[in-house]
Amino acid sequence: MVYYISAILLILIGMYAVLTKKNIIKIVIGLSIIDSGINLLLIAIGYVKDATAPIFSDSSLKASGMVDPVPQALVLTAIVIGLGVTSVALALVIRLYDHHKTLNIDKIRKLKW
Amino acid sequence: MRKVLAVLLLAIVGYYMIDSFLKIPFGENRNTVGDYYLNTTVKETGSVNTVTSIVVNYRGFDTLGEVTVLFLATTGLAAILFENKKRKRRLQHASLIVRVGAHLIYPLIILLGAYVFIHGHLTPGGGFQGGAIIATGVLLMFMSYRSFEVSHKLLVYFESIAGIAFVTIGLSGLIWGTSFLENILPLGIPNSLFSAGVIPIIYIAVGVKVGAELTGLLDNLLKTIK
Amino acid sequence: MIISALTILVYVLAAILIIAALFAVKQKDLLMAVIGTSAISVVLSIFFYILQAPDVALTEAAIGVALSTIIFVITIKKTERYEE
Amino acid sequence: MSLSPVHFIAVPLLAAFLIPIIGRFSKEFVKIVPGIVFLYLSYVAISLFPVALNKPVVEVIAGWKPPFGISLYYGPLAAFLTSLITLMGFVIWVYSYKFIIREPIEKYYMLFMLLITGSTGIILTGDLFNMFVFLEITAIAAYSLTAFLRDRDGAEAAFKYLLIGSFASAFFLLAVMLIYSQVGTLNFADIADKMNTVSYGTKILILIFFLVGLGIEAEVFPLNGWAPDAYSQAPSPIGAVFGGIVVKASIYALMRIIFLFFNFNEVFHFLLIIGIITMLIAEMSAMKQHQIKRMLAFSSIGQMGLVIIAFSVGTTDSVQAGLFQMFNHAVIKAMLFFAAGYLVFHSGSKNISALDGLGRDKPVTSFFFAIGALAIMGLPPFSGFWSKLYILLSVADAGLIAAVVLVLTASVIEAVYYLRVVSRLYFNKETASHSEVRRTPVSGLVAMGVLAVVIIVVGLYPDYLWHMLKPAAEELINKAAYIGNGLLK
Repeated sequence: MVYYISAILLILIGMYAVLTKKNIIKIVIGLSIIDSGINLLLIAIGYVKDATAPIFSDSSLKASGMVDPVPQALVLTAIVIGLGVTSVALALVIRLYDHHKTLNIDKIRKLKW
Repeated sequence: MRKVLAVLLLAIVGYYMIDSFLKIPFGENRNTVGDYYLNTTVKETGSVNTVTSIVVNYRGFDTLGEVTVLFLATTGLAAILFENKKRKRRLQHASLIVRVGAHLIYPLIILLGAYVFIHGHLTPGGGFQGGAIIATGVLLMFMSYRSFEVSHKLLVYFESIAGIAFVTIGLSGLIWGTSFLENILPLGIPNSLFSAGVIPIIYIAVGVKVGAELTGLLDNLLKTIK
Repeated sequence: MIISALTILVYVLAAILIIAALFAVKQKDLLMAVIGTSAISVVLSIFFYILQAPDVALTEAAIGVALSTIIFVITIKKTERYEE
Repeated sequence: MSLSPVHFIAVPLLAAFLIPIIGRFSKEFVKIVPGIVFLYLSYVAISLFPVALNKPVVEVIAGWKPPFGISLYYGPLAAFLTSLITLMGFVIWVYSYKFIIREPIEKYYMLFMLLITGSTGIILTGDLFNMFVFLEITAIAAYSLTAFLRDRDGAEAAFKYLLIGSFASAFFLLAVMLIYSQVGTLNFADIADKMNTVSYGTKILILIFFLVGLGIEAEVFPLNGWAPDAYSQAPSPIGAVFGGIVVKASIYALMRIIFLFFNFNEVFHFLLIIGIITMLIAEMSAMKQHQIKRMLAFSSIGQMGLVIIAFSVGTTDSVQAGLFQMFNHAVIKAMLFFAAGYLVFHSGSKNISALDGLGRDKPVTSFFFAIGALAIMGLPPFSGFWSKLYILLSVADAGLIAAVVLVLTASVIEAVYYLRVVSRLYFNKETASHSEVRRTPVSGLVAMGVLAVVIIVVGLYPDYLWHMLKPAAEELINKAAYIGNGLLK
């Protein structure tokens, strides 16, 4: 249960940062916090009490006593996708800084939101 | 004003999220498709690591997409940061101790990375983790030696050939088997290195590709003008 | 009621997780904020390990702790370190 | 090797991986690669279309039966949309051939091929998480292409798009997670089969997450703030890519999910209201725009509102009309963006006021713009007329007279602002001197010419396309058949 709550709190904190922060690097940090929260939530959903990791390294291990492997596979993909989005976002940050010499979104903003 | 609005919005979102997710019982075995994978992975794919067999085989298409996302991120980043002139990194030389240490550790890190992706079907880890480890190894060298260069041409070749290999393995499943990405090699004995059919081959391709991509990404980022 | 050591550990880590997240959001020094996010990744990695997901823990450690922190740090180096 | 729908995804991907190697040897050949890919894809599309009409092809990936492996579902609807994307991709390639002259050209085509991979993937996949992966591929390619010119506004628009898009993908992933925790599967057909076991409250929550997640890409009000900036700041061919490919794939994803998982009345009423609001607000905003590409962007949002209205009526006729409108909008809006791209280039300004008198200076480009404008307003000899007419008829059939009136009102507004531009082109005296007297290159003219032919031919003989769309519309509505086919029963 504590996992669910901390994951949801992470997501909310990240969203708060994205919505209120003025600094664009802070906003990207917020996005990556949201991603982390979602990943934790997914893994927590797949967890089964007293089960082992889904690896048959030992022949005594039984399939019935293992955690759900699907969320783990999904999170693996999601982490990499998160990295991809973050790196493109930061490239844009560098570009924006190059043009405006500031990271403050209020000063950058010319187009209407 | 903006903060108040944001907090209000988040309170609503948070309420509904807590309301819905806390209803999902924690730590219980739900009847999901996961059970099927656990029961059949060793028999059907020859991989003892179920996560690997799902990532590479049962849901191999996702992994192709995932590799594509990284490739896309590298390409996009290079396009956004593109400059016409050649650039150099602007870092100071690290101290002697760091340089010597880095030189010693660097090959070991690369080796560790390779170990991780070659043994993806036996132990935790796989192509992505291995590739990421390799990239951190190269980064260590970037940081300690100002003049350390990775041939850009070589990176492009690694990246493209690994990507082409992945798609070709997929298409060869279509030619010699019945469907895209199908396992066309013998499964071997579980828990040994040469087992699990195409899984290790795909993971090696993924590992090489991810390593080259992340290295290229870091190189591009480090060489941007300030 | 018996509380195992693991349960206490989980609660402590959860507290660290939230504090690190708040720190990352509130801190004016961006470099420190990035260290906050990397602390989040470390705790997450331990959580994944406790939740029987070693593959994901390894990925989070390699990508979340190392690589994405590094990209953030490089970006900060190329731009500004302090939030106005 | 037998032809299979997986080629739609694998071949562009292979091309994207090959381009950097080819680029080492010949820069010119890189520009031709996408053309070869599109020719091959159109061959695949033409050969597979009759097969899909006969019986939907369910292509399993890696040989695992549907609920366990990922499968592709290539029915009439997917056949129609992939053909549309192939056509649009080909035309956009032809147009880009001379338009994109800024380095790194190689990267431009790689991103473009990956965007095609992503959007065909969205349409073909039969797996929820796989759809998420393809959505991300499409989105990241779109962010990078928006910032391709590397000017200040482009980077800003791309950053804004990325922010909103990341929110969208977070919500989409939350929805996927909730569904998995409830029904324990990710296959579309399997989820649709088991969806009745989920409680009503949870269903609504999942629906809201999906609406936020996909509505952003599909430009639904009030989540479309990114669109005008991205459309207007990206290079002109990319405006056509957004209108012709990205939005079409997203709206397909939204509609597929709603028709399969949330097939109850309240949802459709809600969608109808959202569609009407989207349409009206967008058309009114378009009136106020001074920049031509921003105006086209708002018009695009308005058209999407119209498509959503058509889908939300939910009868076979209306869905068919909605698909028809999607086709027409893709073709016409691409043509308008193409023409606008060169008009902006010739006049040297993004503003509508700078277009005065260009009709005499640049007769051919202006003529194409005029055709596009007349077609999108829905004037008779052109294709846009028929789809608008069919939508109005089907909405009236369902007894929603108020909606008919509102659609007509929106059409009038649309006519006003398009005619304003056309009249400036032809009837206003030239004010600013158009210094650059370069001609529109042949590749641009060919691209616009092809689209113009499509618009006129479909306008004169709408019945062929209309009949082809019937099985596609039935596929979207008939949930039971999808479940049966999708699980290979």
